[in-house]
Amino acid sequence: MTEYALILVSTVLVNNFVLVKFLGLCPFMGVSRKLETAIGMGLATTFVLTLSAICSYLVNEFLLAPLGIEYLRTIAFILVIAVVVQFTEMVVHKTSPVLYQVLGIFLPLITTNCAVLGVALLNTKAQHSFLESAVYGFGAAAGFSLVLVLFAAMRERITVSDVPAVFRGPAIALITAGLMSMAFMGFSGLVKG
Amino acid sequence: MDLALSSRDHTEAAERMMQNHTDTARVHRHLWRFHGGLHLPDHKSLSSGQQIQPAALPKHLVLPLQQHIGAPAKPLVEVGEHVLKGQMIAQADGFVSAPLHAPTSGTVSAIEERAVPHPSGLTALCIVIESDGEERWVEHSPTTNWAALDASELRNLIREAGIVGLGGAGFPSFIKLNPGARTEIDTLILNAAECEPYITCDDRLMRERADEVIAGARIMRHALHARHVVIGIEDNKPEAHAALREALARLDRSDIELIQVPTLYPTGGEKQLIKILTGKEVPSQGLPIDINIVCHNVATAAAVHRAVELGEPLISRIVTVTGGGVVAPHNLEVLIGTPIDDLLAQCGGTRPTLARLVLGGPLMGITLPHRALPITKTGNCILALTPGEFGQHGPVRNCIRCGECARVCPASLLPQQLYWHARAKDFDHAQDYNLFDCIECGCCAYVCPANLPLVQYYRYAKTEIWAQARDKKKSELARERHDFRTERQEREKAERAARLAKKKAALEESPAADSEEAKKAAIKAAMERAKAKREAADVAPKNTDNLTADQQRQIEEAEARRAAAAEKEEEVRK
Amino acid sequence: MLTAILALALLALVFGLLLGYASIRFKVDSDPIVDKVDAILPQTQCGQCGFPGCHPYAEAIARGEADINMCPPGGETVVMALADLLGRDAKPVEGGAKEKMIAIIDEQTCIGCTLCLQACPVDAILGAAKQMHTIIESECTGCELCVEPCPVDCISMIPVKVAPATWTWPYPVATTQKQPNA
Amino acid sequence: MLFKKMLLSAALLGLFAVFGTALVAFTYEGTRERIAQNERDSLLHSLHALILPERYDNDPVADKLEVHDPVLLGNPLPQQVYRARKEGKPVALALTAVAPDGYSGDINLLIAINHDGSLAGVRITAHRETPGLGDKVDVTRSDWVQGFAGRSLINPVPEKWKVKKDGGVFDQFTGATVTPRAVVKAVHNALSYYQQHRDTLFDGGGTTAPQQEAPHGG
Amino acid sequence: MPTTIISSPHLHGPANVSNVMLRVVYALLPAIAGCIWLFGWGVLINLLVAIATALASEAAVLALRRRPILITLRDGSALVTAMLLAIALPPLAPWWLVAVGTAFAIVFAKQLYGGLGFNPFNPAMAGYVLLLVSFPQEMTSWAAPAGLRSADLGLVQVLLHSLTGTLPAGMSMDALTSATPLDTLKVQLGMSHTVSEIRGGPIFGLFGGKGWEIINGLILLGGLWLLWRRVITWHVPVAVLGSLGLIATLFHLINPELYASPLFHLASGGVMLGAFFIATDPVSGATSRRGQLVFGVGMGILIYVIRSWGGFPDGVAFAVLLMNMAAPAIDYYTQPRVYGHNRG
Amino acid sequence: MVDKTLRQIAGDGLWHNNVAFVQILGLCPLLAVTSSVVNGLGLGLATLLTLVLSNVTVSAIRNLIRPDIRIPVFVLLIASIVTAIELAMNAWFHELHGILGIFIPLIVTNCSILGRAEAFASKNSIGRSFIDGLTMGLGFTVALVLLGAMRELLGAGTLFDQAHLMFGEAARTFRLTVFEDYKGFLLAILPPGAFIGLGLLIALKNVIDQRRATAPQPAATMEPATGMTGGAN
Ligand SMILES: Cc1cc2nc3c(=O)[nH]c(=O)nc-3n(C[C@H](O)[C@H](O)[C@H](O)COP(=O)(O)O)c2cc1C
Ligand SMILES: Cc1cc2nc3c(=O)[nH]c(=O)nc-3n(C[C@H](O)[C@H](O)[C@H](O)COP(=O)(O)O)c2cc1C
Ligand SMILES: Cc1cc2nc3c(=O)[nH]c(=O)nc-3n(C[C@H](O)[C@H](O)[C@H](O)COP(=O)(O)O)c2cc1C
Ligand SMILES: Cc1cc2nc3c(=O)[nH]c(=O)nc-3n(C[C@H](O)[C@H](O)[C@H](O)CO)c2cc1C
Ligand code: SF4
Ligand code: SF4
Ligand code: SF4
Ligand code: SF4
Ligand code: FES
Repeated sequence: MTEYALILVSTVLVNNFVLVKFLGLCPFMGVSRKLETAIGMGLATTFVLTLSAICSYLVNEFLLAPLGIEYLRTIAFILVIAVVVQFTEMVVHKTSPVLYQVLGIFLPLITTNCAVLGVALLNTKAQHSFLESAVYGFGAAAGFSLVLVLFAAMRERITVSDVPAVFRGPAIALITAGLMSMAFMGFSGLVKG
Repeated sequence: MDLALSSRDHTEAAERMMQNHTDTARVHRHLWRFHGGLHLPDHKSLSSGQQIQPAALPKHLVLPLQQHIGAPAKPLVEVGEHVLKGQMIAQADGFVSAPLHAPTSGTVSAIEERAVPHPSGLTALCIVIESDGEERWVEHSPTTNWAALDASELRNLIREAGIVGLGGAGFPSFIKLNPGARTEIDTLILNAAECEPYITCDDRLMRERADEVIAGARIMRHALHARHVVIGIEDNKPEAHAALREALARLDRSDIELIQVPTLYPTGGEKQLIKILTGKEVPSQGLPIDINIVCHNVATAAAVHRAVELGEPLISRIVTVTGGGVVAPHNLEVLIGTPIDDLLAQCGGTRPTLARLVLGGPLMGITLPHRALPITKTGNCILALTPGEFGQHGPVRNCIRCGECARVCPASLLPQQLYWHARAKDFDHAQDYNLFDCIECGCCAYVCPANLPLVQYYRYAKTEIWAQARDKKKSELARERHDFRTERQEREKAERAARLAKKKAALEESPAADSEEAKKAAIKAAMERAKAKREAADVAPKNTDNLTADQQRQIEEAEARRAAAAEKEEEVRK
Repeated sequence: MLTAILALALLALVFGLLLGYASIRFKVDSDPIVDKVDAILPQTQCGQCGFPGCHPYAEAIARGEADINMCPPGGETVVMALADLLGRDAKPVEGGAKEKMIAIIDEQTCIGCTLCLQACPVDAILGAAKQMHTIIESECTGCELCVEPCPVDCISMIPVKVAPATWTWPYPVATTQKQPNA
Repeated sequence: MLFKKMLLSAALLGLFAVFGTALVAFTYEGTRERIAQNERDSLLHSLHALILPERYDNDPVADKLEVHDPVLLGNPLPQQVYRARKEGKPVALALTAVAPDGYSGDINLLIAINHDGSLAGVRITAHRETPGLGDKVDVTRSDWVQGFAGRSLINPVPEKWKVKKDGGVFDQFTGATVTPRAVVKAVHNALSYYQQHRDTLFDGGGTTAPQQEAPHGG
Repeated sequence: MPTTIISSPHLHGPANVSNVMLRVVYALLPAIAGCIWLFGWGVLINLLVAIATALASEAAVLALRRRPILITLRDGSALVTAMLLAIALPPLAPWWLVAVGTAFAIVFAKQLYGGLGFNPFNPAMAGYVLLLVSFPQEMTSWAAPAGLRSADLGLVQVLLHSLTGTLPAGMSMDALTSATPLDTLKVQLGMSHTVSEIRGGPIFGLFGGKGWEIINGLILLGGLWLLWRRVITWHVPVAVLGSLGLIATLFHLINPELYASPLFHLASGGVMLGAFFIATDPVSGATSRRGQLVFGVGMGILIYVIRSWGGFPDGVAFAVLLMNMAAPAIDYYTQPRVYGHNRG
Repeated sequence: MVDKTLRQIAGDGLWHNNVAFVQILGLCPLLAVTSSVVNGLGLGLATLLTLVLSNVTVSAIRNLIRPDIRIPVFVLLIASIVTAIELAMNAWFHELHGILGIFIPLIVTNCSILGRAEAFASKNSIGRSFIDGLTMGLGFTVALVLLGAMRELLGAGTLFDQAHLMFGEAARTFRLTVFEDYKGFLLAILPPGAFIGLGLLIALKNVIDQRRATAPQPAATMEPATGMTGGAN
C-alpha cells in the first residue's frame, strides 16, 4: 500500500510531470488562461491518462513483449492513445451530454499531450506492474491537473496585472511557471529513490 | 384613533397592546449588524445647531425635468405662461416618473437645455421660472380624512404631489407605497439614520417637525397596511431622538417603534438599515418589498404628510449648507430650483480655502463643476470642503490586496476584485464578483491605503456595462433587420427570377402569340403593371412593415417636418 | 519482422474499424462556434473587417482564417470577448477604436433618389422615390454605407449625442484623485 | 454503406500501419547489431576506466554474474558482477552497488575490486545529489572519487573508513558531508561483500555467463 | 464643462501604503538588532547591500519602463523586501550573493509583474529560494552564534570578507560557521541518532537553537506589535503556528526520538519570521479571512513535511512560495457571501 | 532564388510563426533537453528531420487519405518516422541518445509536427511542404540551441561542452570556456531556469519585433536572415 502512496506523492509533488519532468507543457501553457477550462482539461486528462496508462500496459505486456517487438512501442502506444481518446469521446458523448459539454472539447487536445505517451513509456521503462502503472498514470495526471488549475488561477490574476508590454502573454506565463517550478523544488527529497 | 377598525386593525391593536406591555420592549428590539462599515468623524456640529431657515426667494428657478429615477416629466406649460406656486408644470410620463410643480409663482421664461447637477456636468431639459415675488399659491385642498381613502387614492395623491424619495435616490415614492400583489407588508421603516458626516437636514427636521414625520408615517402605513412601523435613528442624534420620543408619547403612537441604532456608516443605506432592524437581507437584484419591507426617508414622510394633509406638492426641501469652506453653515428650507450660488451667498459666502464643492454627503455626494446649478428634489446637502478636510491624500498606488476594503464593505463584496476587473475592463468578471451589489458607499475607497479611486472604477464599470447592454440591444435589432432585409432581397430576387422564367416559358410555349395584338397586349399589360406599382409606391412607402412605436413616431415627425418644409417652400414661392 | 508488421497491422486494423465507426457515429453537424462569434460581433454590417458583413467575418474567424481584431466598430470590447471565447490573445484593434456616429440626412437637400435606402444594410432609412428620406435614429448603426451613394452629398455623420442618462463615467486616471477643484 | 466506410477506414489505417511498421522494422534490422555493440562498448568503456584493458583477455561484459545482497550492496534488486580474467585466472571484478543514504536518494556505483581485495577504482554511474554540492562525487566534477584506488579493507583500518569529519581519512566537501559519507560507507560495504564471497564470485567462469546466484552474505 | 470628473468619496482615512511598509520596517528593527548582536556585523552588511540593490534595481526597471521613479521608491515595499531577504541570508554571505538574490526578487519576482501589488510570489522568498537552489554551498554555511564561535570579526573584516572573500590570516571559515540547529537535526537523524542525543549538542538551547530562541522571540515581539498596530491580522500567524505546532505535537507524541518537539519547531529556522512577516505579505497571500486561514494551515503543514521528510533543512521559503501559488485559487474558493445572496 | 511566397513560408517558420517563440508548442523537449547547446542541437536536428520527412510524406499522400482517419494516419506515420530516427540515433549517436532519453520518442507528440502536417502539408505541394518543414524545424532548432546556449553559459560558464557526442571525438576541442573559474549559476540548468530562460527569449523576440515595428521596415530579406544568424551563433 505504502508503495502506491509513494508513487502518488512522487508523481504529484516530487516529480511533478509538468514542473519537474517537463511533460505536457503545451496544454499547460495553452489551456491555462481560464480557471474553468483548466479544471475541465484537468479532469479530461486525468481520465484519459489513467486509462491509456492501463491500455498501454496491456498492449506492452500481452502483445509487444511476447512477440519481442518492443521497439514498436512508440507506434503501438500512440495508436492506443489515439483510440482511447476517441473512445472516451464516444462514451462520454453517448452517456452524458453534460460531461461532454465540459470535457469534450479538450479530448482532441490530449492526443498530442506528451504526458500521455510519456507515462506509457516511463511505465515500461520503470517496469511497473499493472497496478503501479495505473497509479503512476493517475498520479501523473493528478499532478498535471493540480498545477494546471493553480497556474490558471494565477494567470487570471496576471492578465489583469501591469506586466511590461514585452513580457505580456507567454513570456510572463513561462516565468511564472519557472517560479512555480522553483517552489516545487521544495518537495525534492521527499521520496528518495 | 381615527382609523376605522377593520379586522386587520384588531390584530394591529393587539400587537400594540403587546408592545405597550413595557415601554422598553419597543426600544429594545433585537438589533443585528451588517458586515463592515466605518466609524467616521461626523462633523455634524458645524450645522446641527442651526435652525431651519427659509432660503431667500431667488429670481430664477431652474427645474430639470428629471429629478427622479425614471422617465423625465413632460412639460405642461409653454414659454411665457404664468404659473402659480404649486401648479403642476410637468406631468409624469409613464409609470416610473414624477410630476413637477412650480415652487413659486412667476413666468416660464424658458424651456431649454441647462446644466444640471449631475456628475457628468452635462445639460438636460429644464423649465426656467422667473419668480414674480408674490408667492401666489394655486388652489390646493387638504385631505383631512385620509384614513377614509383607500390605498390607491392615497397613492394617487402622493404621485400627483410629485413626491420622490428625499433620502438620496429620488425614486417616486408612490410606487414604493404600493404593496402590489402582496397584501402583507411586514415593516415600514423610516430611515432617520442620516449616517453621512456633515449632513444635518433630517436631524433638524426631526427636532423641529417631529409631528410631521409621524403624521407622514401614519399615512404611509395606511397606504401599505404595514404591520410594523419602525423609525431607525443613529445614536449620535440624541436631540432628534428625544423630540421624536416626546412626539410619539404626546400623540400616543406607541405602535410606532423608535429604535436607536449604533452610529456606523452606512447605517442609513436602506439594505443595511433593514438588516440592522430586522435581520433580513434584501435579495440581490431584488427590492425591499420582496421581503415585505418598505423603507422611506423621514423627510419623505414629512413631505407625504404635507401633500396629503395640507395639499402641498413637493416644492421645497431642507438643505444643509456646510463644510469648512462656507462662512456660516445653515440648514435652509429651499425651493426646488434655487441656484446653489444663492444658497452659498445666504450662508455668508465661501472662504478662499474652498477646494471642492459637493452636492450630497462627503462619502457619496457628487462633485459640482460650478455653482450655477439648481437644487433638485434629491439635493440634501451642499458641502464646501477645504483641503484640510479631505484627509490623507498621498499618491495613487497599486492595490496591495491588503483586504481592508473587503473588511469594511457593507455589502460583503470583494472590492479589490471588482477593482482589478474593472481596471482591466473585464466586465464579465466584475459582474461575477457582484459589481451590481455595490451600493457605492465609498467605505472601500476611504480605507484604501493605496488611495485608489475605487468607487469611480465601479461607476465606470457599471455605466459601461449599461452602455454595452444598450449597444447589444441595438445590435440585436440591427441583426434582425439585416437578416430581414437580406431575406427580403433574396425573396425579391427569387420572385424576379421566377417571373422572368415564367415569362420566358410563356414566350416559348406560345410561339403563336407572336401576333401584333398579343405583343401590344403584353406591352399594355406591362405598362399598367408599372403604373400600378408606381401608384402603390406612392401610397405606401417602402420599409413600413414591422415598425415599432418609436419608429412610427419618428416617421410621423419626419412627415410633419416635411410638410412644414413644403409649406415654407410654398410660402417662399409666393 | 513479419510478426511485427502483422501484429501492428492487426492492431491498426482494429483501431481503424473503431475510429471509422466513431467518425460516422459522431459527426458534428454545424459549427456552433460561428454563432457564438457572431453573437459577439456588433452587427454593424459595415464591412470594415474586409468581409461582407458580420456573419461572414464570424465564419472566417471560426475557420481560423481571420484575426480577431479586425472589427473597428466592435473595438476593444469585441476583441476581448473574442479572445476570451476562442482562447486567443487579445490584441489592439486594427485601425483603432472609433467614436460612435449616426447618419443624418439634410432633408432640405435630399432629392429622393432612394440610393441611400438601397445601401442601408439595416433598413434604417425611410422614404420612397422622389420623396425626402429620413434616417431612423434608433436604428442607424453608423456604418456610413449610405454616405457614399448619395448623389447630392446630403448625408453626414454626426456623433451620437450623450445625455446624462447615457453618459458613462470616465476610466479613472490615477493622478486626478484628490485634486482640489472649484 | 456505414459498414463499407468503416472497412475502408480500417483498411487504410492498416495499410499505413504496414508501411510504417515495415519502415521501422527495416531500420531495426539494420541497426540492431550496432546498437547492441554500442551498449557493449559503453559498458566496456566504463570498465576500462577502472580495469585497464591490458590486464585481462576475456570478455567481462559476457562473463557476468548476478548477485543479491540488499544489505551490503544497498539495493534489493540483483546487482551485476563483471569479471575480468587473464588466461582464465581471475584478475579483478567490477560490481554495481548502491549507496542508499545519499542526500537525495540512491547513488549508483560501479566498484572495481582487484582479485587481492584492493580497490581498482570507483565510479558514480547515477546520482541525484545537489548540483554544486554533493555532485562532486561524480568524476566529471571533481577527482575525489579517484581517492579510492588502492584502498582496501585494511587500508585504512576499519575505524578510519570514514570521512574526515567523522574521524576518518576521506575528504568531505565544504557544506556537504552526507554524500561522501554515503559513498564511503557503500564502498566499504562492497569490499566486505567481496571478502565474504571472494571464492564464489569468480566461479563458473568461462565466457558463457551462468545465471548463477552467489550465496547469500550473512 | 468640468475638466476632470472627481468621484466620491471626498474623504479619505489615514492609511497609506508607505506608512504600512514603514511599520513593517519598524517591527523588524528589534530582530535586526538581535541578529547583529548574535551573528555579528555581517547582518548589517547584508542589509546595506540588499537595500542598495533593491532600490537600484527597482529604479532601473522603472526607468526602463519610463515610470515615475521617486514616487514609487517611496512606497517602501522594496525596502521591506530587501530587509526581509537580508535577514534570511547567512550572515557571512558574500556581497554578490545578497545582490543577486535581491535583484532577482525585485526584477523577476516583482517588477516583471508590474511592481507593487501585482506580484503573485513573495519577492523576498523567491530571491531566497533562487539562492538556495543555485548556491547551496554559500547558503548553508551560517555564522555561528555568539558564544559558539571560536573567532570574531570586526566590521571592517566582515566587509572585506563580503567584498573579496578573504579572511584575516589564520582564520578559517570553519571557525566562524556552524551548522544551523535544523540542519544538524536533519543530518544527524539521517545518521540514526535520536532527537535527545542530538539535542544534547552544544548548539542547542532551552528548546530551540542557542541564540535562535532569542531572535525568534524578538521577531515575535515585532509581529505582535504589527498585530497591535493592525498592520496584520491574527489569522495567518495563528494558522501557521497553530498547524505547525499541532502536527509537530502529534508526531512528537508518536515518537519523540524521531520527531523533535513542537517548541523546537516553532523556535527554529524561519518560522516566526515566516508567520508574522512573510506569510502576512498582503500582495502574494490570500485576502479573505477564511482564505488566510487556509493559507496559513497549508504553510504550516508544508513546513513540517519539508523539514521532516524533504531534502531541505527548513521549508519556510518553499512553503510560502507553494502557498503563493495556491493563493489565487484559495481566494477564488473562499469568497465571502455577498449581502443579499443565498448561503452556499 | 526563392520566390516570394516561399520566402514568406521561410520567414514564418524561422521567425513570425516560430514553433517555440510564437506558437508556444513543442515545449517539453524544448525545456527538458536544453541544459546544454549540444543536447539542444541534437534534439533539434532530430525534430527537424522528422518534420521534413513527415511533411513531405503527408504532402505526398494528402490526396489519398480520408478525413475521418486523417489524424490517426498522420500520427502513425510520424510515429514510424520517429522510431526509425530513434533507432538510427541509438546506432550512431549512442551517448546522445542516452542523454536525450525519452524525449526522442516524444517527438511524436510534439504538437508542432502534427500541427504542420494538418495545417500545411495536407494542403500544399511536396516542395512547399518541404520548405515549411525545413524552416519550421530550423526555427525550432534555433530556439533549442539558443536556449541551450543561454542555460549552459549561465549554468556552467561553457559552450559546446561534450560536443563529441554529436560530432565525434575530434569535437571535444569545441568546448568553449567562456567564464574561467565560474561558480555556476545552478538555477539556469535546473528546471526553473528552463522556463525562465524561454520566457526571457520570448520577451527578447518581442523587443526585437517592437523595434522593427517602430523602425522603418528594412528590406524583406532581413527576416530570414535574422533567424539564420541566431542559428549560426
Ligand atoms: C429601477 C428601480 C425600481 C424600483 N422599484 C420599486 C418598487 O417596485 N417598489 C418599491 O417599493 N421600491 C422600488 N424601488 C425603490 C428601492 O427599493 C429603493 O428604495 C430606492 O432605490 C432607493 O434606495 P437607495 O437610496 O438605497 O438606493 C425601485 C428602485 C429602482 C432603482
Ligand atoms: C450608503 C448609503 C447611505 C445612505 N444613507 C442614508 C441616510 O442616512 N438617510 C436616508 O434617509 N437615506 C440614506 N440612503 C438612502 C437609502 O438607501 C434609501 O434610498 C432611502 O432611505 C429610501 O427612502 P426614500 O425613498 O424616501 O429616499 C443611503 C443610501 C446609501 C446607498
Ligand atoms: C539545498 C541543499 C542541498 C544540499 N545538498 C546536499 C548534498 O547533495 N549532499 C550533501 O552531502 N549535503 C547537502 N546539503 C547539505 C546538508 O544539509 C548538510 O549541511 C551537510 O551535508 C552536512 O553538514 P556539514 O557539511 O557542515 O557537515 C544540502 C543542503 C541544502 C540546503
Ligand atoms: C505585513 C507585510 C508583510 C510583508 N512581507 C513581505 C515579504 O515577506 N516579502 C516581501 O518581499 N515583501 C513583503 N512585504 C512588502 C510588500 O508587500 C512586497 O514587497 C510586495 O509583495 C511587493 O509587491 C510585506 C508587506 C507587509 C505590509
Ligand atoms: S483597500 Fe485598497 S489596497 Fe487594500 S485591498 Fe482594497 S483596493 Fe487593494
Ligand atoms: S463602494 Fe461598493 S465595494 Fe466599496 S465598500 Fe461600498 S459597497 Fe463595498
Ligand atoms: S467590421 Fe465588424 S461590424 Fe463591420 S461588418 Fe465586420 S464584423 Fe460587422
Ligand atoms: S441618397 Fe441622398 S438624395 Fe438620395 S434619397 Fe438618400 S439622402 Fe436623398
Ligand atoms: S511538447 Fe507539447 S505537450 Fe509536450
